[in-house]
Amino acid sequence: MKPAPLEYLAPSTAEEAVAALARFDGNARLLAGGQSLVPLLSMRLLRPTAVIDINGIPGLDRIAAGDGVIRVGALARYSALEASATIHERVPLLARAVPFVGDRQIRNRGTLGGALCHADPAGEMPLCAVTLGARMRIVGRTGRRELDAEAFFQGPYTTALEPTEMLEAVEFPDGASTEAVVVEHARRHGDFAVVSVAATGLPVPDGSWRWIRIGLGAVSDRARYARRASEGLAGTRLQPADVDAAAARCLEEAEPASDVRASAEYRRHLVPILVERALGELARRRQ
Amino acid sequence: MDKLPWLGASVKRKEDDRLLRGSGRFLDDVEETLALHLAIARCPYPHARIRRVDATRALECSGVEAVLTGEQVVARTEPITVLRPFPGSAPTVFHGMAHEVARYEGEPVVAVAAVDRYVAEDALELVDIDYEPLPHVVTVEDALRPGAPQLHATVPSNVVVESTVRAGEPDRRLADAAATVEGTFRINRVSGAPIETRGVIARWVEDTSTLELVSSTQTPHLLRAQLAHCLRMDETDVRVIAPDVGGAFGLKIGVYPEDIIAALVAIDTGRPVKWIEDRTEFFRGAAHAREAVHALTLGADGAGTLLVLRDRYLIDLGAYHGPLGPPLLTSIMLAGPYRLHDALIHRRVVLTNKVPMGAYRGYGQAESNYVREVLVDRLARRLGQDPADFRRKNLLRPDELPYKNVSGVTYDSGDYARALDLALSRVGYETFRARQKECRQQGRHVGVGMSCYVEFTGYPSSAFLGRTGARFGAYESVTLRMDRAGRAAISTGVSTFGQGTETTFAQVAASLLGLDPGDVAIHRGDSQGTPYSVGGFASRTMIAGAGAIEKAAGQIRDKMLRIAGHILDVDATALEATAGVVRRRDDPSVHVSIKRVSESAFLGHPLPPGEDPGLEATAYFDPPSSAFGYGTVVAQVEVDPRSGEFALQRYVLVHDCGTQVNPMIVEGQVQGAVAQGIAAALFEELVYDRDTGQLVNGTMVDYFMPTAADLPAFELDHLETPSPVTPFGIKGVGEGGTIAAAAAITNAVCDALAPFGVELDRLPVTAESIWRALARARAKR
Amino acid sequence: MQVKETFTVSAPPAAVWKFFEDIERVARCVPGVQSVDVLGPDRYKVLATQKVGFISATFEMATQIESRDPLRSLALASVGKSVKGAVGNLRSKDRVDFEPTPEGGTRVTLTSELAVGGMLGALGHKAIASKSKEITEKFAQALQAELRADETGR
Amino acid sequence: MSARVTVTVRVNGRAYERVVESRRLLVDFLRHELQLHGTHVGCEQGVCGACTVLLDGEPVKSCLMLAPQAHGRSITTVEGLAGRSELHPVQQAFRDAHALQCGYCTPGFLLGAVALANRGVALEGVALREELAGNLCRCTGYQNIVEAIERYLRQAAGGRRDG
Repeated sequence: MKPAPLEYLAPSTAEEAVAALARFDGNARLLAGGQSLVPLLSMRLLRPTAVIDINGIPGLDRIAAGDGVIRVGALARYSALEASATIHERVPLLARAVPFVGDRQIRNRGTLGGALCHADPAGEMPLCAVTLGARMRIVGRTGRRELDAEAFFQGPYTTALEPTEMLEAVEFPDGASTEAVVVEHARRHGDFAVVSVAATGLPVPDGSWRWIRIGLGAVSDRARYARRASEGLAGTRLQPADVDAAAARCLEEAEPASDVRASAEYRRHLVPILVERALGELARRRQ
Repeated sequence: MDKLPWLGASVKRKEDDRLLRGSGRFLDDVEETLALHLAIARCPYPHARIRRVDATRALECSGVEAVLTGEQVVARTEPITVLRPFPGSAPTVFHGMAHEVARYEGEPVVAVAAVDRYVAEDALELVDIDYEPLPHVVTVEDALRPGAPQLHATVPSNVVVESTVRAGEPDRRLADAAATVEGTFRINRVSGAPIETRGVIARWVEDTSTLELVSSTQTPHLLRAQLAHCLRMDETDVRVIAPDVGGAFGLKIGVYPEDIIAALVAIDTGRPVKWIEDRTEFFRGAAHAREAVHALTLGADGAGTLLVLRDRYLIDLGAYHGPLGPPLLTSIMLAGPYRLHDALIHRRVVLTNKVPMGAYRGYGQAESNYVREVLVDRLARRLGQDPADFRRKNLLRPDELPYKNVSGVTYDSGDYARALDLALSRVGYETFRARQKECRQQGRHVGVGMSCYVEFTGYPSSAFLGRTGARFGAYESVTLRMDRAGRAAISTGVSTFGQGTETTFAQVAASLLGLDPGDVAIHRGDSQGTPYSVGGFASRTMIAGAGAIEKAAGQIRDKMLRIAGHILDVDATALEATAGVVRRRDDPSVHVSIKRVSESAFLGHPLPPGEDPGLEATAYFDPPSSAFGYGTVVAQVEVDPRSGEFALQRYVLVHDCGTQVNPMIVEGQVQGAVAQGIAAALFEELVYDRDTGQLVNGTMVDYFMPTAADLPAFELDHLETPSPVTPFGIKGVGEGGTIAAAAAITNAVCDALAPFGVELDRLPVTAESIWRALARARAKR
Repeated sequence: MQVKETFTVSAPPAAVWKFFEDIERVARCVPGVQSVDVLGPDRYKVLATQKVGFISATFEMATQIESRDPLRSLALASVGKSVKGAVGNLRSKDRVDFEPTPEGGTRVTLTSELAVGGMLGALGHKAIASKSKEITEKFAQALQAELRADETGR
Repeated sequence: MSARVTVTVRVNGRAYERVVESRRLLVDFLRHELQLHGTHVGCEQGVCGACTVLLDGEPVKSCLMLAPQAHGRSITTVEGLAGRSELHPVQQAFRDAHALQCGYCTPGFLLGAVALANRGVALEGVALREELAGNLCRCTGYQNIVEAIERYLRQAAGGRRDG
């Protein structure tokens, strides 16, 4: 199928982009990487009046460190994240998650901001954002605001963005010495996760762990930070009992649905298995 | 001298150069000036009454030139014929477009022709169609329930045909059997899913009042015959051209509704009309395949001799007979490569509100192999025998061939047990059991599974097909013509869709004419200028095509020798054609080039007295018998019994397709078929929602075709037993690789999980299905 | 997919039935309904917008009352396609059953069978299931509110 | 701001300028505006990779871009690989390894492989298979494609070292 008629705009600043959104009164869509948007246009599941291409906005793809955060522009492509030493060293979870996304071509075009705004409950980028407690920097008609990742995702493919707002950048805490793991079960390579688990934490010389955070993907209507499970692991040495308890708590936080990839029951079955796998891998990483 | 120098040579493919450069010519690469592009409104419901169609607003759109409705199509055309119906089938009237009632989601209802596909799709949104959804049924079990929605007035029970094959005394054998096992198996609905979808361009040629159809098809001549019938035209007034075809796999056989639609719009508008299937249409319009439910029973005596097979199965036909019809080979090949005299096979072909079923590589054979080989393993386990030993004992021996199986077809040749032993030795089966035990002690669950197959390739004869109600013959044909430069050209109605026919046909002709394959051009896939042809399917092209080439080339070669004899003043019987020359067999220094001989033939002089000019022959070859390929797959897996996740660690296939014309191409065919076998076994399934009757995963995003990263490297080996019943001993090879995959992997998983007593009985095999089977097995204990 | 919702109101079946005779008013209790036009006896044109995630669609539907069993049940059938937003088709069969309660009130059972056709239905399969549950729940709540308003107003 | 836009683009080293509807997919632009039919359409859903082209040297799926997005960019399609007579080394490797059958998916794989060579990545085995996961092939079972690309990448790396 082919897209319905649309107008094409290529603003050169975020402000222009936001103004254009307002002008079309909610009937325009921002085009970042386009890897989810364009097929939806082609299938005519979206028929916007206009598409606002933000790829020409300078600096929107910048990756920069400072003030205890790593700030990643919304237009940073997966391939840029893959290639970035800053990301590998200081947001290692993102680096580990990116290879699970789509395929080479998708990663060459797809963007961090696009994936976050698409808010796929099985997406790796929302998973990383909630797991790391990222801050979303949003620009609107009247100025800028910030939101926690957890508040940003509001449901399946639904975010807190107003129709005239745009995600400008994402700030991840500078996790220079943390370890990170992503494990997934998928039906085929690069496919949407049936269940995904992200885990990150700081190994302390005394053998314990600090700041362990676990995230769950594809088991809820949005990416989930497993708060209770994570908080329960304060100071853990990741002994089996702690791991089991965390896995059990993660299961409590999962409310999966059935779809063509897997049933809800099987997703529930996988949650503790993958959490154990992720924490086991995390424990191995300190060696 | 080697008599057939190019037979058995891995000649690089003639097709490759253009395809590698991107200068192949696929359907959508054919650009016509002033073409109209079709977009088709398809019924969004599984079953609906079409109360009203109003295309007024669509016709008013700028750029829209024509609209075609089901009412017009039904009035102006005949229903689609069925090439190979199940004998005794009730008819299901299937037109190019639905009128009054649509019976599957995706059935064409209205077509809009516009200057461009984008505009046509815009206009489609303005077509008003008033649907009244009707009750639907999307499983065979539901279709058989009393009071089930009825699809066709001609088929009150939703069963288009029910029939039984009986051999020997199955009931008595079942009563006598020391051990019997039963299983109910569900085979998934899948798609051949070529990367190029279907497509068609129709042109009305005013001067000659003829229709030209360019179509991405495997069977130009059969498509022409079916299309002419639908359009109430003479076959000779229709020309069908197949360009390069981007994969077909059985799905592109015969006429489809869109061929008819495009033709009608072309006739109405006088302009070329193009329709390119998009992928969302593809999953709702191109043939689906394989879906069936089998209730199979096997019985053996206490020593492990297979005694009897009983199968009751249901084929899910979808809403109509498609252009080809449901698979007949399922029952014909149920007995497989085993010695078996007693069988009862009861089959029903059932209607559901789904896309009509068609062929997919391994048509019917993949289905019967899966159910039989999985149950053979269970039977061996029941008897406490090793599955390899059990098979070896029951496999037909070379000295028992030819052997007529319980369904009446005759296996020609081969050494079935040798293929099994070779495959087993590749995975070190002798020591595997010990390793398996060690692994289990370490908590690792590895397993090996095997699956033996025998494969029906080609058709036995046109007479055989006639007896079973087919509307086509078993033959193939070529016109072979030399030119003045001494090169040859073959005209064949077979189209090219990846199987390497251009190369292998050239190899056969070159071998017989004393030429280099590079000197043999292939003109293919055009019904005009090629003799009547059947087409490329059923692993038949090479067998039947080689026979036709042999006959035509024989005639030409004899004439070349006579002309050369005249030129050289040597008796023709003393000459041979080889390496570009005709020469004395006993004195190669006496020779004349084939170029010179050809020149004489086309100049008309010098020629022997009474000899006609020209070097051209047309030949038809009707194979007297089918050839049966065979082989064994051995798969090795490791399974995580907690999650059900598994890894396919090794995949070994040993096969025999008789004489190999081009071993490189044979290997490629087998690898590709293996990948499709594994795809259907582990990944793919077209899922319908029972409540809404809709296909829930009709996109490439949700239909899980495996990527390179999802498949292991395959380990292939082959035997080469020339068939005694075909030209050059060739057996077909296109399909074999698909046949044994599902059973081998299923058996490997069950073997790995034998301590849990796991039995798998549905496809695809997924981590979740294994987890569920584990849960069932645990509950049983 | 089928969705079922049951609730009880204190008004007797006769009063509830009377309310349901006014289809336009009933239709306005369905979330997303923008307009209801009378096409003929028991035939209506309904315009409604629904949003699931980033996809929204406005459907134009022909709704017909299929059967009436006074004081006991009412059955409606709707078929339509989207006129704005995502391309798609929609059909629903809705049934309302009324049962007197021992306390003199009415137990109302809504049964909705919804199918969305085309790519929208296929892609949004799961989301639509939860959406239709949500719509039915909200419809039930709105009906209760209207019926109770009638009661208190009387 | 318009439903039609001017697209100026370099394809295989040659400059083109066309006015097109802004909704036109890049793959349709290449195939039907520029008549470069070597780039194929397999799904328009961003899965099969048959429409892969190089955008400023990196493989992308041209069914996932609107034509105006290519404005000012440089694109390589399969037509840009070989000279008039000689095949490009990756094409030769495919021919030698029998890495194509129907040939429909082939251009996408070729361009992906060329991009790998340009990046100087000599992948093999599983890692290479994962790198190729954005291209579906239905004919070959991938084995010969993997072999052909392994061979080509080794050769390309060797060539660089020697050069």
